[in-house]
Amino acid sequence: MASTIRVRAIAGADTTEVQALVQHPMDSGFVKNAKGEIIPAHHIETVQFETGGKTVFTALWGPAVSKDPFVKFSFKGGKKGDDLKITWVDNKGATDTTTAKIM
Amino acid sequence: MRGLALLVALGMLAGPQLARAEATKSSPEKDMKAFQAYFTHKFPKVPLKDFVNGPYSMNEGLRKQWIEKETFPPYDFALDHGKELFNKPFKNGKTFADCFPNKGIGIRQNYPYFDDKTNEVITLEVAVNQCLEKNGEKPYNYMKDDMAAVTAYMAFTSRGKPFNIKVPKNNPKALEAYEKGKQYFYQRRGQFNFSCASCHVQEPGEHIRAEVLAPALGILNAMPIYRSEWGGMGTISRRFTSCNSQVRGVPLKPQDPEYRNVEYYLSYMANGLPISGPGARP
Amino acid sequence: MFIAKLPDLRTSRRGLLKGAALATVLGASLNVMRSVAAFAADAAGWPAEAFKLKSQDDTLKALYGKTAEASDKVKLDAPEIAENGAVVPISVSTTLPKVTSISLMVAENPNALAASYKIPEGTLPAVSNRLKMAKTSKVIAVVESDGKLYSASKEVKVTVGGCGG
Amino acid sequence: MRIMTSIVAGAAVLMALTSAHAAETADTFKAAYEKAEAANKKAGELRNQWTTTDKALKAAKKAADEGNFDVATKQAKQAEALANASIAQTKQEEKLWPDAVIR
Repeated sequence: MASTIRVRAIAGADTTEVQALVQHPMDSGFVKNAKGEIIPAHHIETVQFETGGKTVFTALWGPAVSKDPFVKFSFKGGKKGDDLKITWVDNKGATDTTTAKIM
Repeated sequence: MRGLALLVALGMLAGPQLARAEATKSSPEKDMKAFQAYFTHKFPKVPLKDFVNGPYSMNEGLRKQWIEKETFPPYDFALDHGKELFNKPFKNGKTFADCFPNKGIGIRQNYPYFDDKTNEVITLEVAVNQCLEKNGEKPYNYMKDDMAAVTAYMAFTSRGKPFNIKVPKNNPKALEAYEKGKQYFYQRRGQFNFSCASCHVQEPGEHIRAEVLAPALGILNAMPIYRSEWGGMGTISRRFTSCNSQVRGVPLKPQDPEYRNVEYYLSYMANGLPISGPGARP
Repeated sequence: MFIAKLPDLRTSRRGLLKGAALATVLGASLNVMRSVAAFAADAAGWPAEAFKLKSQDDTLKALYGKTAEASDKVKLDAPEIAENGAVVPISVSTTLPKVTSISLMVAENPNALAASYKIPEGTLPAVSNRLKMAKTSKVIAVVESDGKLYSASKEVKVTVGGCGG
Repeated sequence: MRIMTSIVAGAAVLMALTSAHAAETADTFKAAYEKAEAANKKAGELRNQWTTTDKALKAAKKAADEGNFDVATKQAKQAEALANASIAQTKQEEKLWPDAVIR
C-alpha cells in the first residue's frame, strides 16, 4: 500500500521548504450521500513534521480543510539528506507516518 | 425540395459534377483547420497549444489558482496508483506493456484509432479493458478509479506529444465513424436542447452558473482529469456522460459507439495540440 | 457545463487546493530546546471546542483567550473568486516578530475555524493551504506574535460551494 | 434556444391538458403508462432519452403502486409528452445540426 503522504522538502540556502499532500477524504459532516444520509465527519486532526528530533511544524485541521489536504511551510536549517518525518492522526484514530529525505 | 433532390441525383449521375455532392461531405482535414481557426480567432491572445489547458487558458484568476495547484497537483495519487497498476503483472504474468505498441509508453496521442478489422473506433479506455480481458482480468469501470489511474499514467508518459489521430482514407467506414461523431457533437439533445457545441464551441470562457466553460478545442488533451467538482478523478467516459446528464439527457453507456465516435472526431480536431493529461480542473 | 444540476447527479464538490508562494520574511534565531518543549505540549491537544464554534470571536476566545487587532503586517493571499469552494488556495505570511501560531477562519462556514498552525521558533511565519468554503465569505488570518493576536481578512467570492450537494 | 423554449412550452401545455381528467383507473393508467414507455423506448432507439421522462415514469409507477391512479395516469401522460418531445427534437435536429458546424 502506497503511503497516504506525499512530501517534497527542498533545502535552500538557509531554509528548507516543505510541501505535503495527504490522501484523506476530509469529510466535513455536512454533506449527504446519494441516499440523502449525512456522511459523518472524517478528517485529519493533527499533522506533525519533525526533523532532527525536533518538531518544526504542526497543523491542527478541522473539517473545512480540503479533501486530500495540502500544506506548505519553510523552516530554518535542514540540509540535503536529512530525514523529515511526517505523521497524521484523524478523528477516528487512524494514522499514517512517513519519513522523507530532504532534497 | 423534390426538385432539389432530383438535381443532386442528376448531378451525381452526370459524373463531372460529383465534386458538388462531395462538398457536402466531410473532409476531416478541412474541418480541423476550420475548427482550430475558429478558436484562435475567437481567442486571439491564447496560443494554440494553450487550449489544452481548458478554462485556465482564458481566465487570469483561474489560471493563477491552477498554477499554484499544479505545484502539488491533486491527481498525484492517481498517477502513482496508475503507474503501479500499469507495471503490476496480471495473474498470467503479462502486463499492460504487452498489449500496446512501444510497451504502452508515450502512445496516448495515437488514441482513438480506427480498427480496420472490427470497423470500430478504439479509444484508449477500450484498449485498456480489451487488454485486461484478453489476459483473463476483470475489466475496469470506465468512469473513474483504476481506469482513470491507468489512463492518467499513460497520458503522463505522453505529455507534450501532439495528438496524431488518423482517419484512413482507404476505409470509408472510418470516415463514417468520424461523420457520426461530428453529428453527435453538433446535434442538440436533452430537455435543455443543448449540443456539445452549444457550450464548448459557442460559449467557452463564459460562465454558466459558476463554471467557466472549457473550449472544445483541446478538451481531451488533458484527460483524465481531477475535478474539484467531482472531488476526484474522472475519465473521458465520465466527462461525456456527465455532460449529457447536465442537459437532462439520459447518458448512453460509457464507451457506447456514439461516444467513441465523438471522441474520435474531437481528438482529430485537436491534432497537433500536445497531450497535457492528467489535468486538474475546477 | 453546469446548467442545472439534478440532485441525483450531484457529487461531492470537495476537492483539492493549491498552495501559494511563501514569503521568506522572518528572521529569528534557532532555539531548539525551547521549541521542543513548547511543541510537545501543544501537539497533544486538538482544540475540539474551538473547531465547533460558529463566530470568529468565540473561536479566538476558545483558541487563545483573547481578541485580535487588524494589522497590515499580516499578509493574506486568497483568490478574488474561488474556482471551486471545495478547493480554495489560501496563504498567510507576516513580518511580525516571535510568531507562535497562525490560524485561519472562514466567517460564513458552519464553523469558523478551518485550520490552525503551530509555528515553533526556527520555522518561518508563513503557511499555504487549501480550504473549503461553503459560500462567499470573509477569510480571516490570525497571527499570534509575541503573545498578541493580529489579523487580516479578505473577501473571497464562491460561486460553487464547497460543502457538497 | 427558441427550439428549447417551444419544446418545453409544448410539454407544459400537454401536461396542463391532461391534468384536467379525474378518477382514473388501473386500466387507464396501464394504457397511458404503456404508451409512455413505448414512446420512451423509441427515444432510446434515437439515442436521446430525457432524464425528466425517466423521472415521470418512475413517479407514475410509484403512484400506481400506492393506488393513486389519478396521479399515476397524469405522470404517465406527462412522461409520454416528454418522450414525444424528445423524439420531435431528434427528428428536427437530425436536419438542423449541420447548420451549427464550424466551417
